[in-house]
Amino acid sequence: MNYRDLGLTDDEYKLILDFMGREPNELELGMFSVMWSEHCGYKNSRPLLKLFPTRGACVIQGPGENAGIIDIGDGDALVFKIESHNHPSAIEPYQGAATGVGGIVRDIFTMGARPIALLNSLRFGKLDDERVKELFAGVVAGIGDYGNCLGIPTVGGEVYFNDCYKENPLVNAMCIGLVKQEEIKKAVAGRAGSPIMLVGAKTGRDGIHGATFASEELSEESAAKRPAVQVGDPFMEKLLIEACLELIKEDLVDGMQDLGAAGLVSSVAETVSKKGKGAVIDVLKVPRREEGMTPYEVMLSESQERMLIIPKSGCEKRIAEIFDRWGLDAAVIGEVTDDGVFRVQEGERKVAEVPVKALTEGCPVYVREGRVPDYYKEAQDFSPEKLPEVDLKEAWIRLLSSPNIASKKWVYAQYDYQVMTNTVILPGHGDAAVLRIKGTRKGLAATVDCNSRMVYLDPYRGGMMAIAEAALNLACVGAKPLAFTNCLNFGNPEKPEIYWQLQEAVKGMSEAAVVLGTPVVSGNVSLYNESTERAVYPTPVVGMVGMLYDIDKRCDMAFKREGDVICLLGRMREELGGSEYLAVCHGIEKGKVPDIDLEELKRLIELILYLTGQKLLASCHDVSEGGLAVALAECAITGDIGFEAEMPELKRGFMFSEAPGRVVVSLREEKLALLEEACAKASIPCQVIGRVKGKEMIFCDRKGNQTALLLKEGKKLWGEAIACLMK
Amino acid sequence: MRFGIVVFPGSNCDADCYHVIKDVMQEEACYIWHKETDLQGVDAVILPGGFSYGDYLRAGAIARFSPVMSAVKEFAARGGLVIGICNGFQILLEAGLLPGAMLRNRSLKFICDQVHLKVNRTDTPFSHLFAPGEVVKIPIAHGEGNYYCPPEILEELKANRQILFTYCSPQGEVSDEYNPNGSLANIAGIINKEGNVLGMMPHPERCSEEILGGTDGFKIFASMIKWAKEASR
Amino acid sequence: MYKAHVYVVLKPGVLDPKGDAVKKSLHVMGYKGVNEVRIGKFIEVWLEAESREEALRKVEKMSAELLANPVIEDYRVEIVGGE
Amino acid sequence: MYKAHVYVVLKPGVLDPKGDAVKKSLHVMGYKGVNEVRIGKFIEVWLEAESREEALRKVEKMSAELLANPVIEDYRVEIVGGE
Ligand SMILES: Nc1ncnc2c1ncn2[C@@H]1O[C@H](COP(=O)(O)OP(=O)(O)O)[C@@H](O)[C@H]1O
Ligand SMILES: [Mg+2]
Repeated sequence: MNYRDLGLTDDEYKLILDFMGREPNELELGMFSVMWSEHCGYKNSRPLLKLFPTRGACVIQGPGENAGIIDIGDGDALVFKIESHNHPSAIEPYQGAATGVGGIVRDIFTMGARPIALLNSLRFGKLDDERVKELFAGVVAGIGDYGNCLGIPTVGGEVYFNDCYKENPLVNAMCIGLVKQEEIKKAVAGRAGSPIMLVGAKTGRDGIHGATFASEELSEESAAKRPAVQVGDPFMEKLLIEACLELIKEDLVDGMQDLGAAGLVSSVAETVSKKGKGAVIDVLKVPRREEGMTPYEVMLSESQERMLIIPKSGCEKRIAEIFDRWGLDAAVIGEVTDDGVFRVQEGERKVAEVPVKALTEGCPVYVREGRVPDYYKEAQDFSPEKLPEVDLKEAWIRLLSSPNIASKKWVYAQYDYQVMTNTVILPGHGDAAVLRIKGTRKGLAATVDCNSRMVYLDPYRGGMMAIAEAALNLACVGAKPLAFTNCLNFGNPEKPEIYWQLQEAVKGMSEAAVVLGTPVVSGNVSLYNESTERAVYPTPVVGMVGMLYDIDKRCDMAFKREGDVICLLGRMREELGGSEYLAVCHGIEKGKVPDIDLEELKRLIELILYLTGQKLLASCHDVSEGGLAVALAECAITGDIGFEAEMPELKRGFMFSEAPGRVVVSLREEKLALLEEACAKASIPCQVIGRVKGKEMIFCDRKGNQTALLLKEGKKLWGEAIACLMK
Repeated sequence: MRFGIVVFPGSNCDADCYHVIKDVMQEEACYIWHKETDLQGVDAVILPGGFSYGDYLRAGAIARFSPVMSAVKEFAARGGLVIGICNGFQILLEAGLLPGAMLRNRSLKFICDQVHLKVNRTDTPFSHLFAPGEVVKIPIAHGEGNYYCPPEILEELKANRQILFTYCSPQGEVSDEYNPNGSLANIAGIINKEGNVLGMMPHPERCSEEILGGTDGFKIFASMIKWAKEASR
Repeated sequence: MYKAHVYVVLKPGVLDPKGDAVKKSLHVMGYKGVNEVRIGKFIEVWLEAESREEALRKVEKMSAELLANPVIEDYRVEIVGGE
Repeated sequence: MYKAHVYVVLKPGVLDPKGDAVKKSLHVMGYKGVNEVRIGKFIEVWLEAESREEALRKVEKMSAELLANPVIEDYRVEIVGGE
């Protein structure tokens, strides 16, 4: 096999020769190729990731482990991470998405945490295409079936449709776990001579070179190259979760590591490399599903539902008992050594010998040059002023039934979001999911966000916006934003325009994260999301987690009572750049992305937390896709009660602007004075814009002009749009 | 009163049921591992929801061969209270403790939602705290909840008043429009002839606390507790 | 070792939501002439047995006990290879 | 009208969690001699066609397009009755 076929460059091959001091054999070359892939080695993204803030009072574990960890008080911690499974899902949507969930869940319980919530972020082409519908249906079913079987509630997510994802759907899954701080486990093996155990599914020829594959553009060839798609076994994973958490409760292991991309190669290397150790693995001892597997296949297999266990000295027997009780086979496949060398044996025969550090830290890093793409300037110069006027009611209707805005119930109804009986703000009811933490007064909130059209038009502002929206969403349910994880889904970074997108987006995200005090604790990078036609929109998905220290102070978005006052917190703004309105009503994806005043946003978040803390609000919802018109309609539809809102003027700018940093709240009239006082103190503009009332949704101006929609009609349009398209 | 919650490999509502009994109902609860043959002297048995053995082959098909199931059968035959929720219901069907079988939802999709149920009888151990004809709101979450039985069995179920819960509108109207999964006769839950074994697809443990948005499920557990306590007096 | 095929089909009269959905999709795809589709299981079992007859007996028994649900399904067993 | 049988099986080497679970439970039930179980689909299709050959061609095509997932499954078609 030629190194170029494995995705290695001439320079990289030279580097390998230096490390080895000789020509590598085929297996050794394979080991380098998977470890030095973008997916495992982050060779294009590492320098950029350094821009992210990673420190903060709550951070227990930042990036560098299987998942990040934050302190939530009382000795508890949350463990979370998001990960992509884009390429496998493009080929086999059901299994690709299912195994994506399986992978991220393993990253969480590997750290010793009980997985308690799943979220996902999905992107597809438009729903007028049969293949896209298949992908969408398959991915949603795959995510649902896997998580449902595990009994981990899928509590939140986002779904977008845009032509740029037609060939390259994005499937990102996030998992959150809860752990007692003293039970946290890291993937470190410190003791030479300790056995290395492999437990879970038998090893087959699944997804060999998945890691390399995930780092290449999708082409005709990749379909043929793929040996076999991984099939997920959620039942096996459920057994693994229970058994592994028992090992941790009984304190039986030194290290625990999941097997993901690059299989045994990566998990063994990562486990031993941190303490400068080595390892010897005998491939004959690896339980196999198929006959005649070569050492190459065994070492690089990406069979799912497997875990590596490094037992504490003397605990092997007890470990075997626990696995046996759960019906799992554990095999000792090798041991930790002291010499920093990764040795692979096939029985007596040595088949590979590579310095561990060469695989991990040896991975080259590329600092690339970005170039501003041509489309950027063109998009900036665009002005919506010249566009023809569209009837406001007509526009409103089209927005409510746009799949990007419409209810996602078709999706989340396939997810068990209530198992574990912790979910107190259900999907579709608030800007973020809220879960109680049993036995405490606390609750956690989580959300995933990214408006990739905005990121495409202006990666810097769009990146900021992703962080800003996530944080604001958490505040809207009454949770203090604490930290985030992210998945950078981009095109081919070797293209200067794409690298520029990546660089600018990370800068924008970092800047917002610094101001808001929300560090990154984990993440994942998925590059080369391109077909021969085009790259996806740059999509840096942000998964943010926050806390409610009193779960009774939570707030959802539904209007509650006839007569309540509706206020807009933040300025009335009219920018339409990058809006769903432009896309849906004019077929245009251009314009200046509205800016964000981060300091003001920070004050707004604190203000909302104060207001929810005082229980002043009946509902709270941020203004995002579709602008005020959609935000208010969502509050009304969810609460099943109408409204009348007065605009300075009835025009599209006011109704459909997606300028960030704005929130609509409703509250009892007698509390208005308190609200206004608090807003003044925070110097956040506050404006009474209407009232909750009746069975109609009405926008009017002072002159008596109206745009109105029956609540029932709005509910039908918004509620059934996706189901109708999927019929 | 002591509840035994059976744990099969793949059960995943076991901890939820434990929480409801222990923390909400303030009664005793214990887990019973599927390999056990002794029910530890419990007063009632819960077969919880989940995906026992992954629900591979058919939902509940493999679980019914677990050693514990013989003990559960004996317990039921002696008149002990047994409630199977969701996957637990499917297991009761496969084990023949209740008649019928489950098919895939007619939408072919897993459904997680809130539905309304009509309580058809209030003279059973599971429902005597409801008002006659009461409509309750309760969550469902299943992919195979489409109840089926041959026509003669359905007649029998009706004749013996074994259909305890039927899917209905918020106002109590029983019609196809309010049938979430295609179940025969809108069946959501049935009891055995003797009335001591209940199988239901909806999840009462998910609506037994105000914070979860409803407490209609509470009444089912409360009914069982009151019934058992009165019986033992 | 023997190899058995077990065919598990829904009993006549039992609704087959999946089969119906597939039929509909086939119609949409242009296969107008499809009148009915029923989806069952095709199970392959490899097992040790003393004789073909014993293999058949065993697989019949496991089908009745586990592989098919008599309330809704019928099954048929075939020994297709072995010894 | 013709009747076709379509046998859909997982490609060799593709994990079959269902088959594995069934095998394990057969062992527990005492069928120790069972070495492997693979679970596939058995699809019956009734359709109109001009001839047996056309029926076969049509069902082959719909199998490739819809009934089997070519990424992980193989299929075989048989015309078992008809005209
Ligand atoms: N975009 C990102 N932002 C922050 N941290 C990241 C990002 N991408 C990757 N990381 C971190 O780099 C480390 C390696 O990631 P990865 O290879 O995905 O882990 P795993 O092997 O567990 O899948 C992890 O700690 C991860 O959290
Ligand atoms: Mg990992």
